[in-house]
Amino acid sequence: MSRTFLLLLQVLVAVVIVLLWHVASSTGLFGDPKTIRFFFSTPVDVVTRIGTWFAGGTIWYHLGITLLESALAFGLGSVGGVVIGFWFARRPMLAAVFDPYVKAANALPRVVLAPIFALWLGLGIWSKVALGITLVFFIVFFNVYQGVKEVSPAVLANARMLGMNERQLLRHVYLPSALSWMFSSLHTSVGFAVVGAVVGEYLGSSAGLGYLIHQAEGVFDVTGVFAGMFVLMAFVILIDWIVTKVENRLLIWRPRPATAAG
Amino acid sequence: MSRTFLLLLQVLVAVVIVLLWHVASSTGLFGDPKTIRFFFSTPVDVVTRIGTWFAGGTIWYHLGITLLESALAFGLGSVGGVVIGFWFARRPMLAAVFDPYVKAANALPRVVLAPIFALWLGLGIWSKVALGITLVFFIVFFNVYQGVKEVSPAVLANARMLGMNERQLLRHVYLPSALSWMFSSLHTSVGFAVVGAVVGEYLGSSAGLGYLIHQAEGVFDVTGVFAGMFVLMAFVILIDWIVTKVENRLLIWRPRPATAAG
Amino acid sequence: PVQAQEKKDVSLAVGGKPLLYYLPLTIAERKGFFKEEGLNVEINDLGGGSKALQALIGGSVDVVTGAYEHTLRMQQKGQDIRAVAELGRFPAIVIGVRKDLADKVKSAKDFKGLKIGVTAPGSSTAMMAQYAMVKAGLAPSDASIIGVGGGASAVAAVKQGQVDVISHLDPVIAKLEADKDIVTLIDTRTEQGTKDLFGGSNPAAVVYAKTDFIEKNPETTQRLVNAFVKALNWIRTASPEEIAAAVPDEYHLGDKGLYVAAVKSSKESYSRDAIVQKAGMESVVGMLKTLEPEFANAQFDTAKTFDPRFVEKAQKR
Amino acid sequence: MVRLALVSQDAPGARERAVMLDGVRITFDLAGGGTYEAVDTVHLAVEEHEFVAIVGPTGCGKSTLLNAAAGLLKPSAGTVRIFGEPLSGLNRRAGYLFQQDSLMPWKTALENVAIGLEVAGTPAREARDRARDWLGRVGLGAFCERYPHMLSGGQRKRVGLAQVLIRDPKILFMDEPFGPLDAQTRLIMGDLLLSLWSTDKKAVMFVTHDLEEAIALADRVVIMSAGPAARIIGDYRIPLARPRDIAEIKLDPQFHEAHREIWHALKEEVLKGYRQGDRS
Amino acid sequence: MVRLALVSQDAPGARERAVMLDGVRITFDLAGGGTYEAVDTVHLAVEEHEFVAIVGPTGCGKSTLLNAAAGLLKPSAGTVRIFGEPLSGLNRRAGYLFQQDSLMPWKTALENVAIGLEVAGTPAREARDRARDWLGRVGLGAFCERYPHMLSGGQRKRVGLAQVLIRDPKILFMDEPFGPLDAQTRLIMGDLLLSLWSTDKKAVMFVTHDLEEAIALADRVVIMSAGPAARIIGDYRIPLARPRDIAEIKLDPQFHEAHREIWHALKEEVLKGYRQGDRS
Ligand SMILES: Nc1ncnc2c1ncn2[C@@H]1O[C@H](COP(=O)(O)OP(=O)(O)OP(=O)(O)O)[C@@H](O)[C@H]1O
Ligand SMILES: Nc1ncnc2c1ncn2[C@@H]1O[C@H](COP(=O)(O)OP(=O)(O)OP(=O)(O)O)[C@@H](O)[C@H]1O
Ligand SMILES: [Mg+2]
Ligand SMILES: [Mg+2]
Repeated sequence: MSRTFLLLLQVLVAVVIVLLWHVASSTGLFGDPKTIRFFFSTPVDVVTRIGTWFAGGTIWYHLGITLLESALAFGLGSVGGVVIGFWFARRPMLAAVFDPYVKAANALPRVVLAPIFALWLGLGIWSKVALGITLVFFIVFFNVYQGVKEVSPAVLANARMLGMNERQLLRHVYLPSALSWMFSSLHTSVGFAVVGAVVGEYLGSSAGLGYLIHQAEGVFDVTGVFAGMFVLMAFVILIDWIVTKVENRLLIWRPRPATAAG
Repeated sequence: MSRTFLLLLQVLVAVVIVLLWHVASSTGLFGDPKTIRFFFSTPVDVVTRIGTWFAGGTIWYHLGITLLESALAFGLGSVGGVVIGFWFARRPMLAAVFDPYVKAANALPRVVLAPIFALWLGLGIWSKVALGITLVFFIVFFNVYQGVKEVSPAVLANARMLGMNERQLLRHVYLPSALSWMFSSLHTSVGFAVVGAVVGEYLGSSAGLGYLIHQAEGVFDVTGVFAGMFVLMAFVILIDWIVTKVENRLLIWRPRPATAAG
Repeated sequence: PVQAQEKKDVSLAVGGKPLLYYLPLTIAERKGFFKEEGLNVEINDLGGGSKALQALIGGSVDVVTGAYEHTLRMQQKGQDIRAVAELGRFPAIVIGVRKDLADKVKSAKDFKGLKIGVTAPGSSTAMMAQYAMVKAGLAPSDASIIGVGGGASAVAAVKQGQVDVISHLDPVIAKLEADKDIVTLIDTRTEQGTKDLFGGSNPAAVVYAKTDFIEKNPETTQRLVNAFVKALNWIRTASPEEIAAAVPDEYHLGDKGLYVAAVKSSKESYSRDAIVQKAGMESVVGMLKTLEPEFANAQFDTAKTFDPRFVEKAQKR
Repeated sequence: MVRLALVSQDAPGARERAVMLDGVRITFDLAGGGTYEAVDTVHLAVEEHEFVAIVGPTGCGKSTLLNAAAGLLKPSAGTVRIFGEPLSGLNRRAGYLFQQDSLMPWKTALENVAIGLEVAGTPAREARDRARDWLGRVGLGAFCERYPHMLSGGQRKRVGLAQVLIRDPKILFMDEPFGPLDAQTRLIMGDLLLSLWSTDKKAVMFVTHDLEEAIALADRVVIMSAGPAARIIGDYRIPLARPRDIAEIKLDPQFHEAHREIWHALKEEVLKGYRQGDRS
Repeated sequence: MVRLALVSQDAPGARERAVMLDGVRITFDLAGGGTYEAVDTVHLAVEEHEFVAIVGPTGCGKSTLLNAAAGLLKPSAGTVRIFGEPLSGLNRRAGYLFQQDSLMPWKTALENVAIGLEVAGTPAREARDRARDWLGRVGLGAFCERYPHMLSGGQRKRVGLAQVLIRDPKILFMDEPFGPLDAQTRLIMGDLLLSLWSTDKKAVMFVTHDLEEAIALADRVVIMSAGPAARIIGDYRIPLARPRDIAEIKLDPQFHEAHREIWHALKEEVLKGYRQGDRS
């Protein structure tokens, strides 16, 4: 399947969704259009709003803040998840002792944590970053932990017999072997990093996309809410695309579905 | 390491944490104890509150609601994630087309979605279940999707040569092979299911632990907030323990770290 | 003698800035009153009033625009917090009943067994609904209190019949009234409605800060209060249309007419002189004592909840 | 012994061809760009009820050829015909014993063997009974409940053998099936294979490094040249009588003659391949 | 040829023992509960600069024994001594070529070979140069940049061989190292191994199914009985002179005599093992 064709299909899906939305918000086909507009706005309004934002230029500032927060949350959270994941996987005793606490921590509603982060880290970007980290960390952690345990016993035994010490095993065996697990979790956590940042902003801040959305929500400005969400999504797709590029580069050694050259 | 010794260590960790908390909230060692109490309450108060709750018996009702919501979110979300994950993994075309949309959907801040779910599903348990599903689904989905792609090419080729059709491959090859990926994601998503339910309750409901926590928060009753969180955690540890049991049962075929019998 | 200004940058927290409840803040910001006073105010919008208070206690912000009731609650928790200016003299909360139940439910007496939608459990909307029930001879637990959130979800809850009664603020009320979805039973946006329920005024939004902060930064506090007093004065004299023009377009609820109508009905609730009246304080204390068992026998020192010096000085200019 | 002309099977009236590789070329894309031509224009026909052994230096393309015939690998050029029909997709009439471990690690030996019958619709109970019987035939009656990681290399291979044979396919591809087995077990397995093959018309393509084994078992021995661009450079018909006792057949002078001739041809190729591996 | 008394190496004044398995027993826990006694009380000593081949029926416990000697598996009873010291943890002085594929799939052939030097501190450039040289010696000079999945079975095995040999360990464990290689390549690899072994004092434990190979290469051939509870049932010193030309040695009458004797002993065992597999 060629790239253009694929792109075409992708665009088609978007067109269908927008069309449905448009029909729902302008005709009576799916219920009272006024009510639908009240809750979902209309595609034209949303696009116009996004246009105004970008034309006005203020959106860049908010986008920049959110981007920074998400990037920090993603970076710190995933590095933390990877490091602790490896550490736990290599220290079964430690893992066994802390296991229930990690699981419990993962179950804390992040919304409740927001005031505590604000207390410790202030209302600046760091409390949002912390919120993002609490989401990203666990996703990456559990996957890395499992990924390390999935290393092929034969490869591991061989590597040990080749004289690798714990650090070298990590670098040459565990890490590459767990990479696909890591990347799988990174795809999930890109989204969650942004969610964390936005929720943090939503719960208390003076800038960022979450702030914009919160402002809009309080005054029934659904157009603003949806415009904010679309900007957000576009921006996550972008980050995820970068992650995918890196992934393909690092996992070049994998067998692709077997076919010979044409 | 014996089970008792492990349990002892685990309890020790809890004791250390509680002790630190107690010292922080009753002496000036870590800053103004009044402020610390305002944000963290004290261990004694929290335990007393939990005691009162269970003695009074009303907590069971709230716990039951939250349990039901979490279980539904976990069940439906993970089944959905598994099914769609498999479906996408086996239909690369479909996956390629919808890929950006799935990623984008994963980036939607769930807090913003809450009103929409409330609109569609009312304020009963289902809007909370939906919120939980939006968290659980993506975590499971991405892992299953990756897990299916990680099937050993040799085993897959062999299974195909043995005459398996697509459905049989799924049952006998993809599913068992992706099981450890699935379970890894389930450990993460147990927590997230509960978070989804609680956040949903927090944003609008008349019962459940999230409701209790929110109510406590509204009147600055930190003791109530922490008591709620601890009950929540205890309860997640319980569900996770069940998941682990099931996992160990299903993954009995795995090589354990090589040692002969003593 | 003009004192030296201790602090130029002030960070302020508010729980839901676009709400009409906090209109004086938006006016002070948009009309440049903070700037005129030489202040650089960073406004942090938080998820709710209680979060704003937590931010203050935690030291993340210097001042808060929030409910007067907070100062009383904090007194019980040993946190010294004082109001320095009153922004709203009436709670501006409206209790309405769904249209199709209007002929059966005529007053708070009839709430027994109904579902009452409030912004959040434990919030002031919830407390007022319960207070109304207690005054009507019911117990606070006779109706079930359902948190429906602040925005569109509250509207949805009423439209879909998931709650029978709603205790809420503008703009949710304005929207529901405009769509003729509810019939108003108690309206504390007006003097009459507030008097009927509380027997007098009942301070709502105030500007408060830690006493520490006030003591250490009297001049900064003064300037802040000056700005708010200016804003209140401006609101008193402006027409609803002028107010609508002064706030950002996004605040217009997607429909300027609706916003103007909402401003019109709320206008009376904004403070006249920015002073919290003694009777109003007692009224809030009464409500707390009625609704919260743990406060039933508590001692409140209302004199320590409001510091009138700054307003008095501001009025003199 | 008859040295066959390459692709000599074009004569009309020949038995129906089970497998026909017609001008098959296989080129791999390399990860860093560039390609590697593994197999160059191979013509090879295997008739129904013919046992063809393929020998050749390591890395010449034997497994690749089997993969192409099994439909696991699309040739870059040429066609694969199975019973006369061009193959597209998987070769559903073949059983394939792979060179590398490919048992399902989550199934016990018994389940691994039974699965081929189960997916074809045999009731589970019957499939298990027959699988147990088959495991007995490959000498693993006591290892039914073992998961693959609890078996030795040779035991895994034999489970794989049972897994393939139990399905009774019309065409058998076997890639070094007896590699990790000791000489004695090899003989037993070879006997088993031959007896199955002879009671039923089966076409077999059998890759091995053991020339004696190839000659003892096969009707024809095909020799491949060293890669890259490996070709078939020899195709020998083995005139030994059937049924054969493969333990005793090595004493037959015809066996020795065949061995000597093929060995000579092969040796040259191997040395060539070895030197070639050194060039870039 | 000398048939050795079992554990005859207890004589004083013997060369230092590189590996000493002293009453080693190995029992596995089975998944469904129960245990399986794989190896029963084995005494085996390998001296410095001694080349010991181990043959035995499939599944008898050869790999298990090597795993124990390598420290990968803790014996249930008995001790393993390496140069006189009891082994605890990994045997750091040994190189081990595993029976199954165990290259790191994320490293190219070159990286796989170089890694053993790199982890020991050799500068990366030098390690790669030497690895390239080694890949040439095993006939894979042109395959340096290939990832393991792009190599044939025999090529992977040879990469594994280079990977182990490049580190120049004092003790070598090799589990069917030449299994997937053709006869000619086997000879070349055998020569390579012998020349390395003879220039340097190395103790070798070499598992193979090819008795000729075992006799051609080894100083001693050890025969194991069929499992369960496999034991060493034969220990033969091979009196052939060194250096040996392994391609020609098969013509030596002494070779034939050794072969016949050991073959006879082995055959019995295999048949026994085969029948045993059938019992539960
Ligand atoms: N995926 C691949 N990409 C590139 N080259 C490959 C790939 N698979 C195999 N090759 C090359 O094709 C050639 C033939 O490989 P094949 O596995 O068919 O050899 P073989 O004859 O089975 O060897 P052996 O006896 O060692 O198993 C080898 O040189 C190998 O390196
Ligand atoms: N993890 C395990 N659990 C239970 N039994 C095992 C395990 N590993 C090996 N065995 C059993 O121990 C015996 C010896 O296995 P081992 O792999 O040492 O055989 P081997 O002599 O190397 O055979 P082969 O020549 O086939 O490789 C076999 O019967 C095998 O089934
Ligand atoms: Mg091969
Ligand atoms: Mg073995």
